[in-house]
Amino acid sequence: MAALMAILKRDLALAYRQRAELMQPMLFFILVISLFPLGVGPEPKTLQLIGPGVIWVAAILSSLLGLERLFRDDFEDGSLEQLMLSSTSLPAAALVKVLAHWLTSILPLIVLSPLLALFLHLSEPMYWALLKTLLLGTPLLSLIGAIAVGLTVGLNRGGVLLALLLLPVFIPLLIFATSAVESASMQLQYSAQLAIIGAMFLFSLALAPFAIAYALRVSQT
Amino acid sequence: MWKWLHPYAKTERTYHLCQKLLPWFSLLGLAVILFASFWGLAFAPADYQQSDAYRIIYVHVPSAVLSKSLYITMAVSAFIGLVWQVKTSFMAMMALAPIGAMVTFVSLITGAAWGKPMWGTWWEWDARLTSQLILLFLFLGVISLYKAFEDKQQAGKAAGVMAVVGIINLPIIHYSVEWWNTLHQGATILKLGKPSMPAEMLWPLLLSILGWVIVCGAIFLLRMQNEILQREIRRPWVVALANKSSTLNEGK
Amino acid sequence: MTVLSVTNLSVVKRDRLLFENINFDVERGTLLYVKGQNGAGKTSLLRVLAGLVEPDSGEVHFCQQDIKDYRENYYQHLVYFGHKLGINLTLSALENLEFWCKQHQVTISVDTIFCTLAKLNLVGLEDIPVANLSAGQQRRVALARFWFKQDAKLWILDEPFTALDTQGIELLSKQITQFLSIGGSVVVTSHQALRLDYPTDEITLEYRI
Amino acid sequence: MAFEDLNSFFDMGGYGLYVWLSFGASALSLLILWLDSFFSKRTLLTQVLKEQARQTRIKAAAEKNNNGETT
Repeated sequence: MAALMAILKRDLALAYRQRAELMQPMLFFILVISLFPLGVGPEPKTLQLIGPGVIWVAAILSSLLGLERLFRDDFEDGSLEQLMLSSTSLPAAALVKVLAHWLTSILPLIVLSPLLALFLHLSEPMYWALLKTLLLGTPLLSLIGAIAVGLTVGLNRGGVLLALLLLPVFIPLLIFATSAVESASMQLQYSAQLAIIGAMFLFSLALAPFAIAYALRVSQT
Repeated sequence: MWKWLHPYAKTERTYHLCQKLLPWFSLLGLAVILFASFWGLAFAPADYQQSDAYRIIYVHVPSAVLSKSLYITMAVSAFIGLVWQVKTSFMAMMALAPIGAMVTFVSLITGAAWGKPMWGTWWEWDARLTSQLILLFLFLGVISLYKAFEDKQQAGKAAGVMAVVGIINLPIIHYSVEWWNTLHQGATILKLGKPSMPAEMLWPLLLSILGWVIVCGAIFLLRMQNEILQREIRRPWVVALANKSSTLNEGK
Repeated sequence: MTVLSVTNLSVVKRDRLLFENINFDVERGTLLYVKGQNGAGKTSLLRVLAGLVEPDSGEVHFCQQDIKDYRENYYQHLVYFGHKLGINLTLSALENLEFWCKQHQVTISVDTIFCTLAKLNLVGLEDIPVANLSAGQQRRVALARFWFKQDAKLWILDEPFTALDTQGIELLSKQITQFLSIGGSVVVTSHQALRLDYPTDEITLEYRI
Repeated sequence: MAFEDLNSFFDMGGYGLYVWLSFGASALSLLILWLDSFFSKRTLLTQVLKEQARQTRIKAAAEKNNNGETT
């Protein structure tokens, strides 16, 4: 247990030291979202219509940007090898690393979401639905994303391949999240969609760590 | 050419020049900005159309004007650095960038706060606010590019190129956003810029602009010293300076 | 008592058979020196012994237990040093080693780390980012782990002597012989001749095209 | 004075929130930037002193080794 805490503390300290690099997915997130009014026009009605979808697509793309960094440095300098050679269980260590990654690069996106709801003129209930779907859905992004990152960490041009692998898998999450926010805009109940996202999240929380551990072992040449 | 400027390319002299000017700039700046803000807030007459909401102008216009001029100054010092290989101008550029970003951020907040009573929403895709937002992204782009490099010399040159590219694009962005805005919405009723104002409203505005310029100048001097110290951290004059200032602190 | 026993091991890498039906045992207190040209598969053999990579066929047993099934117990007593040093460049040497010790359940105080680094003559370089150190110094920071894990029974070192100066080589050789004398066993590969005054078994891997 | 008394001054004709938000935000941003620059100057100078201390430590250790070898 102490070893897992040590991993978490180390990853958070590392993220703090490279915070300039951490800012980039956040700036990308705001930039992509502020492009849409310039493209589609500033009328609040149209912006509100496309708002949920735009925010969610932007969230998925910027989390993809940040995912690459999850195992890359540790793989290149050999710390991942030493981690695999320690008696701490690899799935637990992988889960802790995904948690550290979620805290450092995806949580800031959620903290920014009120500003973006402002940019796209989302109404109050829509914003709360968006926040709930983000809080439940983005850990799912990190967990499944980490599996693909574990598989492609050995290849040096894994970037586009990562998007290719992950985007199809994220489609159900995108569908349920945007439909939750839309039904919130019409003052309808959206707890069904939330329940489905929650189920997907718990399912991946249970299985993904083992898949990540296996993926890391596979990518050891 | 510009012979009298060359000694200042030598960093140690620039450092001591900044040290001499710093107290003057900071005290004067503080005084002028406080005086002007107080004058604008308390003594200037209320506006017949927006009553007292217009007083935000005493913060919004200086920061908006300053954000553009700081970007231009940054781009000019980047240009000097790239063309004449003057290292101190790269340092000046990187000293200016965070101040410009902060001032643009302030102009955005004050613009949004002023827009709320006028348009009813905190954020309105008005032409002026949108180009200020894009300007903020240009600033943040230059800063994050500078931070991405290990070696500061290389970082300065790369950020300098981006600053020059940015300055070329600034007017293009400005007019395309204006055109985009009129295309969709027609000119907004309230021109956010400098409406023709009676003298007793105008004087506090000019003074607050001056106040902002001096305060930003003071912060620039301080950040310039930081950039010099960062680049010359191994030099003997920096070591002597550090020892002298540490004995000074113990002495106090 | 055999610490490590390998039965008809064969490894294929990028569809090339590196070696096949390799059999050897490593007893307590013995030094195994793996020799072979470049590309003969020395590193792959060591990575298979450490359990990092699955062999194509054959088994590796640590104290009569297959390392695939008793992975946790095996890693309790193993220290591995590969081509990749295993230290993070933005962290300082101190932080790296503290993290390594926490991960391998080694309780250690900060000043033991400091005096070990002093022994490896890295005085004054303990708290700056490892990126600022030279390649040789970085290797010595990575090698410090052999001074920390006392309960290890097996050391696997992949060319530990490269990029080390004579003083470093002598220091490491002394540490290895001292570990062997108290009953530890070591598997090592090296391009320079081993200057260890200790009986060494040897195994040579032929180069196959 | 454009306002009769103090609290109408704070009320700003009903727009107090927006006016004081803008002035507060600008004052805060200027202050934060000034403090950041001021403290990073101090950390830079202390960094130089730390580097000095490290050099002396390395030299001292080197001398100790030389004496160690010679005796």
